[in-house]
Amino acid sequence: MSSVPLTAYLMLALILFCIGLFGALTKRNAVIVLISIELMLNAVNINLVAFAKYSLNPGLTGQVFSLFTITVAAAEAAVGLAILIALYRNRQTVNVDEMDTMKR
Amino acid sequence: MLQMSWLIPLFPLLSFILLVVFRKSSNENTAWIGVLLTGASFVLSFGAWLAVWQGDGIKVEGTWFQLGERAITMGYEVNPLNALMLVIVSLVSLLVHLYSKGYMHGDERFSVFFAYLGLFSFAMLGLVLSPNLLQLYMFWELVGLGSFLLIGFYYFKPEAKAAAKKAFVMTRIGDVGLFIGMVLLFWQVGSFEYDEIFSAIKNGELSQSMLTLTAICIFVGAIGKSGQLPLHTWLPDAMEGPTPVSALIHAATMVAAGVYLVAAMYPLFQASETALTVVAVVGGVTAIFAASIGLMQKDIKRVLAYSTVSQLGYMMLALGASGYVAGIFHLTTHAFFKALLFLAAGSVIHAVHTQNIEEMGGLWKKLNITGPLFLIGALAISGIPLLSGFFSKDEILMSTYADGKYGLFWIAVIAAFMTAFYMFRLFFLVFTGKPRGSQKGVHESPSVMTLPMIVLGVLAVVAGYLNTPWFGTFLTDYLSQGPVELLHADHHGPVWIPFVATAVALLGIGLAYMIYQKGSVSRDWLTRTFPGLSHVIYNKWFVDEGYDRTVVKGTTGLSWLGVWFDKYVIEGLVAGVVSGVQALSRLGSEMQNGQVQSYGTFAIFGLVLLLLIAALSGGYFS
Amino acid sequence: MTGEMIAFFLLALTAITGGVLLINLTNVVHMVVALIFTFIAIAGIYITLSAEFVAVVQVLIYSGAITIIMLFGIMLTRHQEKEKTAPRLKVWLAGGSIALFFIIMYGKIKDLNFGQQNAELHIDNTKKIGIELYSHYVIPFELTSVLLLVALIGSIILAKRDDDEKEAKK
Amino acid sequence: MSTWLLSILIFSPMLGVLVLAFVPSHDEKSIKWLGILGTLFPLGTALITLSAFDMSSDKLQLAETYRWISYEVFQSKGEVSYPIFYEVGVNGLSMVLILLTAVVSVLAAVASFSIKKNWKSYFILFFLLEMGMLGVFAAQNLFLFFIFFEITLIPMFFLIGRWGYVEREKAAYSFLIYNGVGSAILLIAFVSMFMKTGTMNFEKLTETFSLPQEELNAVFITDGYMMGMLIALLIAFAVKLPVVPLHSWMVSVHVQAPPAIVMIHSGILLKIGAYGLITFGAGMFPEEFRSLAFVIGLFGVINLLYGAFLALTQTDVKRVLAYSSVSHMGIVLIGLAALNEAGITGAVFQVVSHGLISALLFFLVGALYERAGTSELNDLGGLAKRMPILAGVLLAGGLASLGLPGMSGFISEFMAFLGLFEKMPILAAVGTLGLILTAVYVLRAVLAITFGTEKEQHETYTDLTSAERVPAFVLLAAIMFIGIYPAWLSDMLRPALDVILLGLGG
Repeated sequence: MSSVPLTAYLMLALILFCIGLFGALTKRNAVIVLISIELMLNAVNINLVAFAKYSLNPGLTGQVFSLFTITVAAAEAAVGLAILIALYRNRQTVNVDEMDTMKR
Repeated sequence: MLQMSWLIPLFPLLSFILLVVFRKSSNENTAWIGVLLTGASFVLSFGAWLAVWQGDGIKVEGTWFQLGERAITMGYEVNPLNALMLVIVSLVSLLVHLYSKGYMHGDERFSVFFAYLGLFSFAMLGLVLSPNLLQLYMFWELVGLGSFLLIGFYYFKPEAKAAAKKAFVMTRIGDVGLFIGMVLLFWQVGSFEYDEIFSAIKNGELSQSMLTLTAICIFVGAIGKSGQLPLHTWLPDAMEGPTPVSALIHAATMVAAGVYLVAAMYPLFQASETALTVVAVVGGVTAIFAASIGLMQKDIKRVLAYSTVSQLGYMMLALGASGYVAGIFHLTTHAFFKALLFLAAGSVIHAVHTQNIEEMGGLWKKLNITGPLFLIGALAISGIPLLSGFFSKDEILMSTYADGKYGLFWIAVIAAFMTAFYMFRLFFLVFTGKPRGSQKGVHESPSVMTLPMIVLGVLAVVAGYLNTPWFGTFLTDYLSQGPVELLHADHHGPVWIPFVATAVALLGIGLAYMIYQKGSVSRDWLTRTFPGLSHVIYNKWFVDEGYDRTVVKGTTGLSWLGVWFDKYVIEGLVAGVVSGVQALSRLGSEMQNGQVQSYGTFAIFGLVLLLLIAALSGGYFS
Repeated sequence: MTGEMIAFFLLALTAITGGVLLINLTNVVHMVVALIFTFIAIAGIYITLSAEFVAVVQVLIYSGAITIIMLFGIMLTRHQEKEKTAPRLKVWLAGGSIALFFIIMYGKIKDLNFGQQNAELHIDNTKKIGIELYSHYVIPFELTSVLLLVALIGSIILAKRDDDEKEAKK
Repeated sequence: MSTWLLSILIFSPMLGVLVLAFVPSHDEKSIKWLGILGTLFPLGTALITLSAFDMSSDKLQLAETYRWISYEVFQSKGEVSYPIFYEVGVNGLSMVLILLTAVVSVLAAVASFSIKKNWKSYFILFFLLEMGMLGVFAAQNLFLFFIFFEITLIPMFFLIGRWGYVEREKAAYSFLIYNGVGSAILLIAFVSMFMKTGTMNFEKLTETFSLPQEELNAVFITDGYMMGMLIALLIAFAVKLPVVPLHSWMVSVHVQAPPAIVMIHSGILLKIGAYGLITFGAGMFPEEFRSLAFVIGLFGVINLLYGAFLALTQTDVKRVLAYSSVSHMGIVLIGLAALNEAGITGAVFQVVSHGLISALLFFLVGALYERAGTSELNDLGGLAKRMPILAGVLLAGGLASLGLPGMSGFISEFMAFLGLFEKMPILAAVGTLGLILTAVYVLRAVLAITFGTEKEQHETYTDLTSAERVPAFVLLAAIMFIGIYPAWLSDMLRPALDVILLGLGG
């Protein structure tokens, strides 16, 4: 039974991860940055699920782990957005490059 | 008497120290300190000479410091050659001290002048007494210091400042040659001692090329000190110093030190035919070269200065042509008649307050002691028979001819003609004819000045009889007691040589008479006939200008290059490093911009670099 | 070429297209919409990987919840219609680094093959996950609930308008 | 007494600090006098040390050893203890330099009379500096040497930066950065040597490095390692000496620092470089040093000529002297490169002689600046009329600098060149060009100041005061004493140098 090789999934995950990373590093809108991070997490999930199917010890662990990841991602999105809104209320902007309070 | 000869240079040193202490004293009797102490030196020197004349000699040495197993020694030695030099130096020094008492009268720094004279005499006597090359070299430099101080005595005159500097630097160039020669000899022989060097040469411990090299290096020292070509230019400029100084240092003693050096190291030169030839050629060329410049100078002291250069060339020629005795003989006679000429010139200058011969004339009657004395000197230097110059010059010509250097012989003859001509040009222009400048209040110098001149005048006449074919060759016998083996002890050249020399001298005097006294030949006859040549000669063959354009400009150019290099390349490199560090730190602080994304970017960049290194080095992953 | 392969390629293409659009679009809302495609495509990928339950969760949480939250976030904040790009240097540095990262990783994973696969994964997938979660992973599972609670409370506190601040503004 | 003598000597300047601490900082007069007294005490101690010093012995003398710090390292062969001792001692070479330090410090303290502000902190730093210098020469292990070496840097930095001329801060930073880099290299080399050999003591290190090849290889000391260490040390001390092209900091310090400090700097601090080269370079790595001799000689000649050429066209007398220092330090290298008795003796003579001569010259330039407010050659001239003594001593100092016989400069130049002519005659012959150039630039500078026509504004200048004459004459007398009777110094040095020469196999 010939099927899609593991490499193909990994490659897809890699591409998505890179896109997410690029977005997270270069986009100025904080919301988009958050979304990009979600994309990166998704790419990792693909890897986890793919390894659940193709690996030396296949099993459900990968899938379960991806479920946890999704949960954490959801929590992260919620908190991230809350922080964003709090910040927006104080500084009237969502541009990441205007948030440089770390320097001060 | 000889045991006390170490005191000879110390008297003038004492004089120097005392006079420096009393430098502020306005009492001109301080001069007597110098005169008396130099007199004491002279007495001791004369005693030493007498002792040596009877075949005595002394050499005392002690360790100066220890260099490994070798002891560097210091001491003193009296041998025939340096005993003669001692007498000449201390005598001329004594006479000049005396003369200066009158000449420097009223000078603000009267005592300082005598202090410097004392310092110079100390150095010169020390030089002569040295038993080894190192000690000689040390005094050699100190002599240069004395010369420097005295040339620059009128420190406020820019010309004197330049001349003093030039004298020191030019002789220093020669000194470096001497230094190299001396050090090379030391490593070949293992000692600076004359004796050991000579015995090493005798035993053939040195290769021929090393002999030639060291001899020429040492001769370079002599070139510098004795104003030989091509390092002669400082000597005429040195005339900026007070005239007694010119008489003492730049006529009789220090400039003769070069000749003395070659004579003292004569066995070394004898061992190398090439070196001797170099000495002879340099001497011969200098003789005619300087004489030609002397023909057209207008400054009374400069004429004499070029004459000195020329006569020193004669001495070198003699030494180079194996005429050891002839060279020393001429040194002796020249010391007296040239010192006489300078002192007489000083007396003239003292009277008319100018050095330009165009502004003199008709002084014979007003200066009725100086005039005849100057005439004696001029006759002596021209080589008129029965005066000292005749015998010594004759001897030089003889030995040159006997040595087979015919080209140099004829050069010397022509130079003799020129000598006679320019000396009498000087004499006629200064003492005869009509006064050309204002000569108010011209009077003969005081007796304190004329007395030394009279002594020298007598010596200029009689010194020649030290070594004559008629009365006896006292000097030859005397010098042959020394360490130098006289190869051709007596040069019996052709009999016609004295006649040629006399004829040439008379011809020169006659021509000078025709031009400057009778006026039967126009004065600018030469200038008109050979305009190019005379222009070149008048400007001293453009040697100074040539040096200025090449060596001086070259050195300053190099210096500017160095400054440029220092400022732009080295400082630039430093500035480059500094700005590099600054740029790096600025970059670092800009990276710290407080934006999370930037930090993330750099973190990723670093991670990727690490991964790249790991991947390329085949590290963790493979 | 099997149907599975065709499905994979179509889904992968959709996912990547969505990602690329996320980078290239300028309107923020469009970006989020583009991302929904990606999320759904990823859910499809999960199905091809015999993970039906994860696929469903993916659709529910990502395409549903997270995207909606993000849209709310966009609407609650004011921002330029057009998304300006970041300074060039940073983009190039990030892009270059990521490209290099991609190449290195590609080199490492291109030949990765463990040679076996789990054929029984799709049978009773949801049931098995449920058993696993309540047996083997029960403590992490409970911890997750705590995490969600904390996130909930934290978000509310953060997003709630501060009373003191309000007074200060007056 | 004599067991503690050397430590007392090293820390004797601290007495001055202690006393000064109780003097109100506005009491200018007593601070200055206390400053001089405070340097006289080390001088006295140094003289006592000299009398206790046995000149004929080649052993380390007056040595003191106390256990100071130690730490344990666990290695395969068990616990190894690495003790660091407080070790001081003197040999002929360091005795001479200690004496030089004590003498120049007193004279510099006298020259410090012209300091205009903050006398108290000035003298406290001054004493610290003196302590550092004494310590550097007396230290017998790397650790102590390095500590004292660093102690000299910090006071020097402040002394330049606070009391210097217009661009003093720049000069101070440039001093600190160059020397900091030098110290860093030195520290790395020292630590590495300590780790390899387990000792810091000079004698033990020398012993270790002279072991046969097989034994060295057993402790992982290869030829390459020794060469690397030597080169590191050479670079570190080349900064200090300084060697072209690392000289630019020294020129700016010479120009910007107050004259009294330049006396110390040029007179002693530069000599630490020479001392280091002799003790560490030639003393510890003789084999490697010999193979580098030509390079060292070459750098020496470059230094000599480069400094001389640059001094030729400078218009500020301080710059002339600065470049002349560069030039004269070349002679030290030339002497060292010769690797024979004459050369190394010449190098040490040059160290002492240049210390005295440059102290004298900078003292005079300081006195001149005090009166004229300038050191530009173009603004000076004809000063021999109003200041005959200053002019005379300046001329004498200049002549000493150009190597006139009868002055110390001649002996050192003569011996250094004598040494080099045996080994590398052609290089030496090129170097003798420097002797001519030295004469040219020294006379140019000195004559431009003293000779020539007097300028109007000079008419009010006064000659050296009697307080100023003391240092000038003392230095001149010392210069002439060494020049006329060098055996005094060479006898003292010979045992110490013989040890080094034995190692060099020359």
